[in-house]
Amino acid sequence: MTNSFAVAVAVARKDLIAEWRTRELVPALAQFVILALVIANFGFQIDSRNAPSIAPGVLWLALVFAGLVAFGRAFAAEREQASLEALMMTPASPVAIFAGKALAATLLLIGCEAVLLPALALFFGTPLSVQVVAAVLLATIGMAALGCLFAAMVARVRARELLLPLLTLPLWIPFIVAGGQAVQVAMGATGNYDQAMALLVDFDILFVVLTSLAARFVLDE
Amino acid sequence: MTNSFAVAVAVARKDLIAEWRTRELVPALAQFVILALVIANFGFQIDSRNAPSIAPGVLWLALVFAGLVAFGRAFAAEREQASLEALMMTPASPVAIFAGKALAATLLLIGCEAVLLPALALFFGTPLSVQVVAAVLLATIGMAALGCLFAAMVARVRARELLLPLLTLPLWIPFIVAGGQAVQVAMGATGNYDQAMALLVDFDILFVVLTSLAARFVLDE
Amino acid sequence: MSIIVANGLTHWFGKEVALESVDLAIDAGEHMAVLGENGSGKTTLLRILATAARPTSGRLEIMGLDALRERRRLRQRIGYVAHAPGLYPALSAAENLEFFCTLQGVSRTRAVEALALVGLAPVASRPAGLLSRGMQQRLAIARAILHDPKLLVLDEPDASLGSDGAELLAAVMLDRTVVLATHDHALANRLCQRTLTLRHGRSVGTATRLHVVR
Amino acid sequence: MSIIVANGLTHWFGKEVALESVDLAIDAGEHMAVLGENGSGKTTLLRILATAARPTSGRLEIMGLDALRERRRLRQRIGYVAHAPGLYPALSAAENLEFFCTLQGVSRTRAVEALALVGLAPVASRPAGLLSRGMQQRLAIARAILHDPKLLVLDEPDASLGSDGAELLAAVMLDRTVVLATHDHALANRLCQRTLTLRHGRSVGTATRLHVVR
Amino acid sequence: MNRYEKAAAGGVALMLAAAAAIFLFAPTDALQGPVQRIFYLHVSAAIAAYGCFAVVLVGGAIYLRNGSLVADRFARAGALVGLVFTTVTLVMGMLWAKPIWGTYWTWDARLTSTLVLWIIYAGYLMVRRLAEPGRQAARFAAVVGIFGFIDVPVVHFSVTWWRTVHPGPIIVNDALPPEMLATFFFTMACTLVLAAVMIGIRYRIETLTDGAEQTVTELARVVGARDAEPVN
Ligand code: HEM
Ligand SMILES: Nc1ncnc2c1ncn2[C@@H]1O[C@H](COP(=O)(O)OP(=O)(O)OP(=O)(O)O)[C@@H](O)[C@H]1O
Ligand SMILES: Nc1ncnc2c1ncn2[C@@H]1O[C@H](COP(=O)(O)OP(=O)(O)OP(=O)(O)O)[C@@H](O)[C@H]1O
Ligand SMILES: [Mg+2]
Ligand SMILES: [Mg+2]
Repeated sequence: MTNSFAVAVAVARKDLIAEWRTRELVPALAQFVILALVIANFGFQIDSRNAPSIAPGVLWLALVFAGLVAFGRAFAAEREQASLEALMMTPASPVAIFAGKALAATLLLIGCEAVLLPALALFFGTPLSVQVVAAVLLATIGMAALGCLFAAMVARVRARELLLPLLTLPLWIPFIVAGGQAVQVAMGATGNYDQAMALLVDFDILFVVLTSLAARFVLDE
Repeated sequence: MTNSFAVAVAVARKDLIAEWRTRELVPALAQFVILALVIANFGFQIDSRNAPSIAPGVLWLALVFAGLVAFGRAFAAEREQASLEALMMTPASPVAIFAGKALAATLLLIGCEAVLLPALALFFGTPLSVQVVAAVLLATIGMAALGCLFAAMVARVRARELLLPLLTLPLWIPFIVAGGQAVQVAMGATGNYDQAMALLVDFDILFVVLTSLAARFVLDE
Repeated sequence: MSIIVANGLTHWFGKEVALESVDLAIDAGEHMAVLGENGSGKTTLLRILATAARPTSGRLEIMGLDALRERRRLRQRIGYVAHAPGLYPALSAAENLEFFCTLQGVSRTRAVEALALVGLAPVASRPAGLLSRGMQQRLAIARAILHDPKLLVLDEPDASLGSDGAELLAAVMLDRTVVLATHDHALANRLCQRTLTLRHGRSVGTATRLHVVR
Repeated sequence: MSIIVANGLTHWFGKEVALESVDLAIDAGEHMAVLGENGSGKTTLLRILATAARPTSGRLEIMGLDALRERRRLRQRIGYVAHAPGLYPALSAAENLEFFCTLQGVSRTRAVEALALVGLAPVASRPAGLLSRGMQQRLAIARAILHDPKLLVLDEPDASLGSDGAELLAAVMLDRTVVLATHDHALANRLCQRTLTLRHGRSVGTATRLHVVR
Repeated sequence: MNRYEKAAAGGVALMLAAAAAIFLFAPTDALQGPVQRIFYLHVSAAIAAYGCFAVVLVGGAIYLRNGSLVADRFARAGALVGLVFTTVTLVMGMLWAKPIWGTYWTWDARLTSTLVLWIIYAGYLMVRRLAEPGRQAARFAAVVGIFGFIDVPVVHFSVTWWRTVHPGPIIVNDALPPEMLATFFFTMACTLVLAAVMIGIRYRIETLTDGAEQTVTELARVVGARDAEPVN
């Protein structure tokens, strides 16, 4: 058997190198996120009064769509090149391969968040505090685990662009609810920030564990 | 030269048959749209008071993302199978081919709207009137023309999933603004419905004409 | 009369030259095989001859028309089989061909004939995506002759055909001008009167049948 | 000693049978060619032997292990070249191989050796997506031997190789047990001691070299 | 100093002169104080950006008509320079907005449409980079440039079409004191010259890049010809 840790790192490294060479994902995702803000603005007629109540919703919508694209892309690319089968034909552990891909996708998504959060602060005048960043990052972990799991699953299925949101979104709801609450509180609404964060941590642990157990069945088929 | 009308019909027919056989797009898109409504529900903490002001925004966000997927898919599928080149190697007019693909994608998107609008009425309690439907359909025409043009373009370019929103969304804004206003008025806000609709018609004409002129340059390359 | 006249065809991919000043003159009805090692520029040349790509520089005249300008007119008379079959996986074999009949502006009965010719009649109603590799290749060949083109451009059409592949190709090439890329020298010798050998994108010699025999 | 023992391998795609009760026994070091018309089930059989697919029914033992259960263990000792090369287009040829070295758990020097063996050393730093069809095929072959597998499963590896393809394959197959699907009877005859011919998914006879000669 | 260095030096000198006029000649605004001096460059940069995007539009249209490489290079140059000036307008505007409106950004029609303008031409440059270099990139970009120009009138008329917090037309309405007006026109002239110089230099760079590929072609032909084997 090969060293699982080395495999995960190699897979993540390969994905990040490919992204760096082609610079496909991050710049466009970042601009896309800003555009989502612009569209949201037109849809909602935001003024300074209601911005703090709408900003969290927009944040989560943008994050959800950026995440769907980032995770979907991670496995779709392997599928298009038929390289997923080649990966699976090695003795490397499917869980390690999965972890590597999830790691790369998560780092890319965090790259987008590094654009999204300041943009949100700039355009909606909401505070960009440590609490907001912490809540978003915590939610990202669990969302990434789930998103990659289903992305791996749908990559081998027809109509993956469509099945992915369908499978992923329902299970992301806990993160959107808890994360949304945490961000709203951090932006000035009343509520219990610590409780929401604790919930996020619980869900993170639950889904990361479940995902690493399930990864084997999804990939090795 | 071949009969352009027959070509457009054949292309549209082929896409619709393939969709009917595989049932990839419409059911999943419809479920996706409903899920987006659910997510919006959690993100925005909607109550009966602010529903009418938030519903139009959610409608347009969902429509925009569904449209991006539908149009992107229309040409991405041809690209993946390398059949776009085979299409272009026939003497059929590129504009006719483009028109056929745009027609099929538009019909599919309208299929989604047939789910989205009732779902919106159900979830948000907003009225489902003829005026709302008319505004959405008018906006769909222009959005489809633009969306398909850029989808055809990015299908031949690296990073198509990302370039598509980037190019399309800025030019969809007029439809989102005018359509959004029309829908808001139709849902009870004050404003001029007829003026917004007239604007939509103007933009439809402008973009359909421009697109049919530009299609040649985008496809014949 | 020459059907293809090419002068100084050159193609660059970025800083790599894939084809360098290739000259050609192919007569009506002639069958020419393009030989050469992997990466010698065969596909690049064939794509240009089929009007699927444009050369970086050089002149190309096909059937008396400027191939860089009159692409649509020429495509009515050219059939091209590329590396990838380019079929619609959800449509059946017959539907794929019928669709391309419409685009070519020919009668749908051509689809039935072409299917029978390439031996796919038994699987006519099977979705193209479920056909084996060789069957897909046959379907791509059938598509290339739907409109009865004067000029056929075949890029390794034999690559995945079964043992009756040579006869099939001979039937398809009959009465047409053909440019055929292949690695199979025996096949080239059997089907073609002339060969053109490429090396690093340059023509290193053409030969007529007698000289090719090993 | 038999490396592969298969009993009654059967594979259904929906209502179509692609492989029907095929029995096999291949000895260590033996080279077996799988022949047959397009759609006769060669790819289906090879995918099963490479553990890339599971048969609908039947038993398969490879190197003494149950191939349906111990897939990961077996994959350390099997190299598989499929129809599609399955490379990362943005990574260079060398990077592709180095990446798979890590996944196979072998030293990266293997990548350099394999590249040289398939003749891709001059284009080692070119992105795989820009290689020609035959070069990509060579890269896929190089990848299949990185971990020095005991068993090689090659699905039409000759399909797009240049005229030195036969020697390359001979070098790769040396000292290994090999199952090779091809349409080229001459090649099968040259490289393999045995052949298995499939027709409509059924084995219609195996032969040793002497009988195959036309 | 060659032609381009001279032009660049001239452009910089003109901008310094404009700075002098802005800070020494123009009066301080009674209401807003010194921040109002942003106005001169803010508006001039916006108008220069419109000009650049017009170059993109016309260059693209000509390219689509007759495939003129010159037109395409001008379009390329115009997009990049226009994006720079749009950035200047945005940044200047945001710096101005903070003291006057108390926030860097608000969703005002003028501001939003300017941001969209920036995004459109950033997309233009991405298409150029991601499409296959040469004909395809040029054609695709030309189409984007033609569609994208629609936003320019939207930006300009946004203040009249919608109710905005951003000031409406004041120059055409003669609402400025003569010194301010003079300073503005001088700055605008200098900025337009600078934009023209930048496009010229960028055009030269594009020509050289195109030419470099050509030279490599020539060079390789010469070198290749030497070691090519005799044709039998
Ligand atoms: C990020 C923020 C801003 C952006 C993106 C922006 C954008 C623009 C643009 C594009 C123009 C050119 C309009 C044309 O001539 O077509 C313009 C003009 C102008 N801007 Fe701004 N602006 C911003 C902030 C401000 C602020 C804070 C002020 C002052 C309160 C201001 C005052 C003006 C004035 C006075 C003009 C000239 C109007 C005329 O006579 O046409 N801008 N701005
Ligand atoms: N996924 C699938 N679904 C349904 N039928 C399939 C599928 N894959 C292959 N088939 C069918 O199974 C049969 C055997 O296919 P297979 O690919 O094994 O043939 P093959 O011998 O490799 O042919 P070729 O020489 O063309 O590569 C064919 O009739 C094919 O149409
Ligand atoms: N899109 C591309 N970008 C860069 N280089 C390319 C591209 N396509 C092909 N090449 C290079 O051009 C050269 C010629 O390629 P081509 O595909 O024409 O070869 P070929 O003779 O068809 O080879 P094969 O026998 O392997 O099919 C090769 O070195 C290849 O790497
Ligand atoms: Mg080739
Ligand atoms: Mg096969």
